[in-house]
Amino acid sequence: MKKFDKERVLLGLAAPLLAIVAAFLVTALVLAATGKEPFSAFGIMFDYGVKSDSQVYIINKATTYYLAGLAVAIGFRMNLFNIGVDGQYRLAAFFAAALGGALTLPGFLQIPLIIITAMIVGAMWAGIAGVLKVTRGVSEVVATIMLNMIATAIIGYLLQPGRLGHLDSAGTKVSTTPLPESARFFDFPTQPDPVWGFLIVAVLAGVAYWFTLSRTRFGFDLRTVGQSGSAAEASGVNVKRMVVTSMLISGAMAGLIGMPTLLNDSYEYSGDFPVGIGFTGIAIALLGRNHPVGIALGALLWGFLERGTGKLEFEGYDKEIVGVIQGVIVLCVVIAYEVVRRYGLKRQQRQVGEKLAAQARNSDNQEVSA
Amino acid sequence: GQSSTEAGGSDEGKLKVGMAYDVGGRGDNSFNDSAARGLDKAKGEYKAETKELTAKSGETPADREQRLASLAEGGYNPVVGVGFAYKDAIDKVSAKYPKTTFGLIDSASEQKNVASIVFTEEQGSYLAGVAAALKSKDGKVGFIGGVDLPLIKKFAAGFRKGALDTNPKADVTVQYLSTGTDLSGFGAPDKGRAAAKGMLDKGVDVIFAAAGGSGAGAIEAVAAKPGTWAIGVDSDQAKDPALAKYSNSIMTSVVKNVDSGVFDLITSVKDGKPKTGTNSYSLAEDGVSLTTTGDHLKDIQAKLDEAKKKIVDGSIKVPTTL
Amino acid sequence: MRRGTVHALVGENGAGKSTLMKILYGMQKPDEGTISVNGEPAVFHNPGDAIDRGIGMVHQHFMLADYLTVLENVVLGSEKLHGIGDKARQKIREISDAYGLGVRPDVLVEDLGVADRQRVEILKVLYRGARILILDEPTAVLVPQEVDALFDNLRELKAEGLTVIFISHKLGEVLSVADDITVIRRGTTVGSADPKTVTTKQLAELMVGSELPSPETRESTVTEVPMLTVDGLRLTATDPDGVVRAVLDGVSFTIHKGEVLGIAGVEGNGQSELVEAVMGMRVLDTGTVTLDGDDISRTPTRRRREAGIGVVPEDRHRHGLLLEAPLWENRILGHVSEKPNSKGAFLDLKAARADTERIVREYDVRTPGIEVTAASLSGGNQQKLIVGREMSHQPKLLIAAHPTRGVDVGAQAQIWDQIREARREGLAVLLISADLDELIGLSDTLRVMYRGRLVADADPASITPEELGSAMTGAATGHLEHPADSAPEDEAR
Amino acid sequence: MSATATSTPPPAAPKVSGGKGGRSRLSLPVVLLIVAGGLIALSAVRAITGAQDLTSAGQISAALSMAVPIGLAGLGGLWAERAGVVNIGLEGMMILGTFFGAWAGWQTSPWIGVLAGVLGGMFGGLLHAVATVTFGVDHIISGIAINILALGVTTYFAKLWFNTGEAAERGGSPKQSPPSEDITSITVPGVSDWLHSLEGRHWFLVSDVAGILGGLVTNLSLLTIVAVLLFAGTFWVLWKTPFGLRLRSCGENPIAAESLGVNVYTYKYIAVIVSGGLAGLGGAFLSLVTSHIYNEGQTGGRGYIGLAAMIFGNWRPGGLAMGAGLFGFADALQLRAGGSSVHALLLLLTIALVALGAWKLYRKSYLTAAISLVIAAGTLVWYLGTDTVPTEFVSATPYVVTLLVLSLSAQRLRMPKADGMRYRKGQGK
Ligand SMILES: Nc1ncnc2c1ncn2[C@@H]1O[C@H](COP(=O)(O)OP(=O)(O)OP(=O)(O)O)[C@@H](O)[C@H]1O
Ligand SMILES: Nc1ncnc2c1ncn2[C@@H]1O[C@H](COP(=O)(O)OP(=O)(O)OP(=O)(O)O)[C@@H](O)[C@H]1O
Ligand SMILES: [Mg+2]
Ligand SMILES: [Mg+2]
Repeated sequence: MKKFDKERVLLGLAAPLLAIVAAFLVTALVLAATGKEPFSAFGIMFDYGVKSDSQVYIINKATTYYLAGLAVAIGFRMNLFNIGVDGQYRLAAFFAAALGGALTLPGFLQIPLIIITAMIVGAMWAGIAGVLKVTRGVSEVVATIMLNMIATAIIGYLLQPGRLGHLDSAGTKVSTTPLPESARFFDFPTQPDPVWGFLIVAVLAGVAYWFTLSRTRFGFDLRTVGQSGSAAEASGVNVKRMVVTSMLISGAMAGLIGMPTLLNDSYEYSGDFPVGIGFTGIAIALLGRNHPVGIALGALLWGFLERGTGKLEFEGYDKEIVGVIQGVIVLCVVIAYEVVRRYGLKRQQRQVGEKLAAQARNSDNQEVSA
Repeated sequence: GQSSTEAGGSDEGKLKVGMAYDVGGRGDNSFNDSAARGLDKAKGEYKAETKELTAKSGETPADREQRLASLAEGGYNPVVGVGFAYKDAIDKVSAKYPKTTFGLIDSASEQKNVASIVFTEEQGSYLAGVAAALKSKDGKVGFIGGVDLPLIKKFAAGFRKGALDTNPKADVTVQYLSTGTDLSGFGAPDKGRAAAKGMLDKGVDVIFAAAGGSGAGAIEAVAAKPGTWAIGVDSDQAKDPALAKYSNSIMTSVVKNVDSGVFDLITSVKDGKPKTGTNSYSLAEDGVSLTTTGDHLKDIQAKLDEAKKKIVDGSIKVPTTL
Repeated sequence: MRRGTVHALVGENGAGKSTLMKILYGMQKPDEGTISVNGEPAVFHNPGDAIDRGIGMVHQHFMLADYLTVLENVVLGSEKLHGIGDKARQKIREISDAYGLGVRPDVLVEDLGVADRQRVEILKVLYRGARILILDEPTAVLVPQEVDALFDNLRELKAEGLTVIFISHKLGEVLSVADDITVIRRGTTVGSADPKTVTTKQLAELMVGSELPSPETRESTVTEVPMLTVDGLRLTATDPDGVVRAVLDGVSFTIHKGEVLGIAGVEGNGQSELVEAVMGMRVLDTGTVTLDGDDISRTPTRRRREAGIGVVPEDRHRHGLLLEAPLWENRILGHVSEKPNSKGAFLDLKAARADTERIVREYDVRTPGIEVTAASLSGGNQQKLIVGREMSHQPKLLIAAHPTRGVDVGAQAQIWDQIREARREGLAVLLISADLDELIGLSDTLRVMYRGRLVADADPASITPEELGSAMTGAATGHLEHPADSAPEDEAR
Repeated sequence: MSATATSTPPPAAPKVSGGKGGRSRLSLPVVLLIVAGGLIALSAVRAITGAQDLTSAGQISAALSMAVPIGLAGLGGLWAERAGVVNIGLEGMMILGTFFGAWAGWQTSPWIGVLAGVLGGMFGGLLHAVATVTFGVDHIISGIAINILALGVTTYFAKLWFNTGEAAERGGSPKQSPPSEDITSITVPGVSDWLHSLEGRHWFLVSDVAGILGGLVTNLSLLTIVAVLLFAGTFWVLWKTPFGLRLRSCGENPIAAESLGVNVYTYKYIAVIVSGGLAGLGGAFLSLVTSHIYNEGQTGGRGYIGLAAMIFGNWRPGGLAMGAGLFGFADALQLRAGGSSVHALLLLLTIALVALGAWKLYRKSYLTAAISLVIAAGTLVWYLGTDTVPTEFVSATPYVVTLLVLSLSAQRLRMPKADGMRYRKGQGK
C-alpha cells in the first residue's frame, strides 16, 4: 500500500507542476510574439522575487490570499460555489473598520472585537445565500453574485461623509474613521520591512481548517456532503443545515480576508481598499486543490508573481503580463487536475482489477493442484 | 537574504524623477497624462532621468508603498504620487526616506518632505457653471459625475454654484454613474451616454461630464443633438483624438494643470529648494482653468473673466460640497 | 441467431451480457472478434452505425429524457425519417396502434410509469425500423401481468419477422418466451440450451457452474417483542406545479424482533419514501414511528442510526458510498458518531482503519487494501462492504432495500446468510426487493405496497409470485389467500 | 451521472390532472394578460406621480440598449446550458468580445469589429468546451478560470495594442481603444414622430404605449435588430429543428442521446462555442454600439447578470428576454432620472405587493399574505415620506429584485436535467 501512496503523491504534484510549466511556456510565447525577450523577464522576476524585501512583501500578500483561498475552499469542499467571498470580505472589513474607528478600547479588547465583527458580518452575508439555497432553492452561484453587487451598493451608501464615512483634510478621500493606535495589530520587526503579525492568524486558520476537515466528525460530515449529497443525507447528515453552516464558516473566514490590510496596513476602509480578492481566492483554492498546504503554496505563488511583475515594469516590460500568467496557470491547473484525477482513478481501478484477477488465478491454481 | 534595492544607491548630481501614476497611467488622455506632460517638460529642459510606474486596479496600499519605495530606493528624487490614492503610502514611505522629496497630487500630507499639490477643482467648475448658465437657452443644465467621490462632488458643487449665481432660475440636474467603491462609472461610456440622453430628453442643453472615460459617451450624446453643449474635464477634450468627431459640441473643458504642479516641484528640487507643505494651485495661479479650443467662449469671455476676478479676490467663495 | 426468433441470453450478474450487447450496439469497441449481420461482417463505431444496420436496443436502464415529450424522445437521432413534427407524430401513432403499445406522443416522459416508459423504449426502436431488437432485462421492473403484456408484444414482433435478443435473470420467463438460449459466464459462451427441453434448474447450473442457492428461511425466529412500529404514516410531496400529492398514506405495520417484513411492490409506489421516512430523511405529515419502544417520529436521521437502524440502500452509489473516498472512509460513513470511528467530536482514524480491515476480512470483500477508492471495487464487493459496515453496529433494525441487486450468486448467498443469522439474534428487518423469490424466501411476513398504501398482505409460506404480482398492480387487495392444495411451482431465478 | 440513466419513475399516486395540465409554462393569453396588467399599473403610477420618464421613448430606447448585451450574454448561457454545460465564463467571453470588437472595429469597419468580437467570444467558448467537454473539468471552475484568463489577456494586449503607434494617436490608451465608426441606426420615419407627439400628451395608457413603441422604433441600431433576430432564431433553432432537439437532448439526458447515435461531444462543442460567440457579440455591442470604444472593465459583470437573467427566464428565450429587459429597464431608469423615477416605482412596488398579498390571502397562505402586506405598507410609507431614493439603492435594485424573484420562484424553475453534469462518452450502463 505504501508504494501506492507514493505514486499518488507523485501524481498529485504532477498536476500543478505541469500547469505552471505550461503557463510559463504560454507566457514565453506571448512575450516572444509581442517582441519581448521572455527569458530575461523570468530571470528578472526570479532574481527580484528572492530578495529579502520581496520575501516580506510576498508573505504579507500571501497572508491575505491564503485567507481568501481558505474561505473559498471551505465552500468547494462542500461542493458549494461561494462566488460571494468578494462581497463578504468587503462588507465585513467595512463594518469592522467602522466599528474599530468608532471605539477606543484597550488593544486586547478592541482587536478581537474588530476581528469578530468582521467574521460575523462576513458570515451573515454568506448566510443569506445559504439560507436562500436551502429554503428557496436559489443557486448559491447566482445568489452570491447578486449579493456581491448589493454589498457594493451598501458600502457605497454608508461610506459617505455624514454616514459612516470620514472626509480627509484634503477633501478628496472618504474613509472610515482611522483606527486608533491601540487597534493596530503587531508586526514582526523584520528588516527592511515588517512582516504583518496577522500572518499568525492566517497560519492558525489554516491549521484549524486542516484539523477540522480531516480529524473531526464535523469535518467528515462536511466532506461527505461535498462528495455526495445523497450519501450524506442517508448517512445522517442534515445536509441543509450543513449548507448553511458551511456558508457561515466560509463567510466568517471571508471576514478575515480584509483584516491583514485593515489591522496591519491601511487602518481604515476607504475607496481604495483592495477589491476582487474573493476572486483571487477562487483561483488560489483551485490551485491549491483545497488543501491547506496547497493553498499556502498557491498564495505564495500569487504573491511572487505580483512582486516579480512589479519589477518587470521597472525594467521596461508590461506588468500586465501577470494577468496572462495567472489566467493561464488557473486554466491549465484545473485541466491538469482533472486529467490526473481521472487517470488516477482509472489506473487504480485497473490495478485493483488486475490484482484481484491475479489472486483469483492463484487460488484457482491451488485448487486445481490440490 | 539580500534586499532588492540595496544595489540602488543614489548617485548625487543627476536629476532623477520618479513618477507613480494612478490607474490608467500615461496615455489616459486625462489626469495622468497631464502629470506626464509636466514630467516630459522637465525631461526636456533639465535632461532629467525619469522612471514611470503605474498602478493597476484592485491593488492594496502595500502595492503603492512598494512602488514609491522602489523609486525612492532607486535614487529618484523627487518621487511623485499621482492621485489621492497615494496619500497613505506617501505618508509611510516619506518617513522612511527623509532625504527624498515626495510629491502628492490631489491630497495633503503632513510629512515634512512631502509637497502636496492640490487643485481647486470647484473654482474651475464654477466657471464652467457660469458658462453653462449663460449658454443654456432656458437654464436647464446638467452635471454627470463618474462616481460620487468627494473629488467629483467638488466639481459638482462648483458647477452648481456657478450656474445658480449666474442664473438664479437655473435648474441643475446632477447624476452619478456609479456610487461608492464601484468605480465602473469612470469607464462606462454607455452609461455616460444614457445619462446624458436622459438629461437631453428633459430639455437640458448644457452638460458638464466629470466622469473619466464615461464622459466620451456623454459628449457623443450631446453631439447627436444640435444646439446643445458638452463641457469636458481634466484635459482639453476638444483636442482628444478619440473625440475629434464631436469637438464642435465641446464648449470648453475644465482642466487641472497638473503638469505645472509637477514641473514646479521638479524645478524646486533641481534648484535645491524642495517645496514642502500644501501647494494649492487655484484659479489665481492658473492651476485650474477653462480651455478655449474652438473659441466657443468668445461671446461670454467677459463675464467669465469677471467671475474669475471675484473668485480670485475672494468675494465669491466656492463651496466644495453640495 | 435466426431471423424471426426470440433469442435469450442468460448469465449471472456481471457475466458480460450487457457488455456484449453494448458491443453489438456500437457503444463499446471489442478488442477482437467479428460481428456479422445478415451474413455480412459489420463494424460499429457508434450506435448510429448499429441503427443503420437495423439493430435497436432497449437498455437495462431506460434511456429517456424526462423533460422531453415522448415524441421528442422517439424521433431523437432519427429526425431524417419523418421529421420532428406532425408526420412523426402520425407515424408514432401508427406503430403504437399496430403493436398495441398505447403510446401517447405528446406527454412528457416524466409523467409516465415504468411500463409506459418501456413501451416508449420499444417504440423508439421500432420507429427506426429495427429488424433486430435487443432487450436488456426488460422485465426486471415489471410485474408479472405487465411481463405477460410485454411478451405478447414480443410474439407479435416475432410474427412480423423481427429478431429479438432478450436478456433476463428470470429463467421461467426465458423458457416461456425464448426460441433459443445462450448461456454466458465470465464473458464467454459456456453453452446453449433448447427451451423446450431444458429446466430452469439445469439452466441455472449452467449459468453458475454449480447449484443455485435458495433464499428460503427454514425455521421461524419471530418473537412477540415489537421492534419497529409504524403507525398511520402519511407523507406528501409537492411537485413542480405546486400540486400536493400523498406519496405515502395510512401506512401502518409492526416488525418484531427476529422478524423479516417484506414489502412487495412495483418500483415507485412509495417504497423508497417509506425507507426515507423510517430513516428520518423525510418529515412526516402524520403518523408515528416507534423503535424499540421509543417514539422516533421527530428524531433526526443521525440519532436514529445511532439508536440502531442499519441501512442497505437501494442505490448504493447514491446513498451508500463515497465513490472517490478510500474504503476506510466509507466504513465511517453513516456511523461517524459511533465507536470505533470517533471519540467525542474527533475521528479515531486508527481504529476506523483497523475495523475496516476486519470487515474486509470477515465479509470477504475482494480488495487489495483499504486505501483503494470504493469506485474501484466491483458492485458485489461494494455491497459486501456496506452490509459489513451496517452489521458491525449491531443494528436493532435493518432496512434492506434490494440487498442483492446486481450481486453475483456467491455474494448473494452470503448476504442472505448474514441477514438470517442476525435475525436469529433478534434483528428486525424491513426488506424491500423487486426479486419476488428473494422476498418470499426471506420474509416472515409480506405486505404489498401500491400507490403509497399497504393494500395487501400475504403469507410467504404459501404465496406465489404471480399472486403477489397481481396485488402489486392493484388487482387484488386484502389478505391474499392461496388455494391450499397447489404447491407453489419453483419459479427459480 | 448514473442518476440520469436510472431515473426513478414518478410516485404512482394519481395525478390531479393528466398529461400536460398544470405545467408551469404559461400560455400566451396569460402572458399577454400579465403584460397588459403590468402596463396599466405602470401607466397609472406614471399618471399619479408625474414621473413621465417611466415609459418615455428615451427610457425605453435606453433600456433596450442596456438590455441587449445582457440578453445576448444570457442567450449564450441558454445555448450552453440547454446542451448541459453551465457557462459562468460568459463574463470572460464578453470581455473578449468588447476587446476584439473594438480592436478590429477601429482599424476597419464596425461590422468587421462585430465579427471579431464574435470570434473572440467563440475562442473563449472553445476553451470552455475543451476544458469541460473534452477534459471534464467542473463547469463552474472552468468558467471562473476563463474569466480570469480573459481579463488578464485583454489587459495585457490593450496596453500593447492601444497605447502605441497609430492607436495612441487616435486616442487609444492602456485602458481604452481608439473610437470606431458608428453602426447604422434606423428610425422609422413618420411613425416615430407621430408616436413621439402622442407620448407628449401624457394620456393614460395611450401615451405609455406610444412611448414604448416609440422607443422601439427610434434610433434602433442594426445590431439591436440582429440581437432580436437572434432571440427569435434561437427559439426556432432549439425548439423547432432536429438540430435543436439533439442539442437539447444533450442537456436533458446525454446518455440517452448517445444511445440514439447523437454525437454528444459535437453538440456540446457547438453549443458552447455558439454560447461564447453570443457573449462575444454582447461584448462587441458594448464596445461598438453603446460606446464606440473599448474600456477596461466595460462589461461590469454583465456576463453574470446575463446568466441570472437566463435563470430568471427559466432557461427559455422569452423569459430571458423579459429578465434582460427588466435589468435594462432598471439600469436605464437609474441612469436617466436617478432617484425620482425609482421613487415612483416604490408606488408600483406597493401595488404589486398588495396584489400579491390579496392573491395569497385568496390562496389561504396567510403568512405570506401578511408579510407582503406589511412590506407593502412599509414601501408606501417610504414613498409618502420621501421624494427620492438614494442612488445606491437604485443601483442595487435589479440585484435585489433578482434575488427576490429567484427566491419566490426558484422551485418552479426547471433547468435542463443534466445541466452542469460532467458527461463522458460511454459512461452509460
Ligand atoms: N473494458 C472492460 N474491461 C474489463 N472489464 C470490463 C470492461 N467492460 C466491462 N467490464 C466488466 O465486465 C463485467 C460485465 O458486465 P455486464 O454489465 O456486461 O454484465 P451483465 O451480464 O449485463 O450483468 P447484469 O446481470 O448485472 O446486468 C462487469 O464486471 C464490468 O465491470
Ligand atoms: N479497464 C479495466 N481493466 C481491468 N479491470 C477493470 C477495468 N475497469 C474496471 N475494472 C474492474 O472491474 C470491476 C468492475 O466492477 P463491476 O461493478 O462492473 O463488477 P461486476 O462484474 O458487475 O461485479 P459484481 O457482480 O460484483 O457487481 C472492478 O473490480 C474494477 O476494478
Ligand atoms: Mg446487464
Ligand atoms: Mg455488476
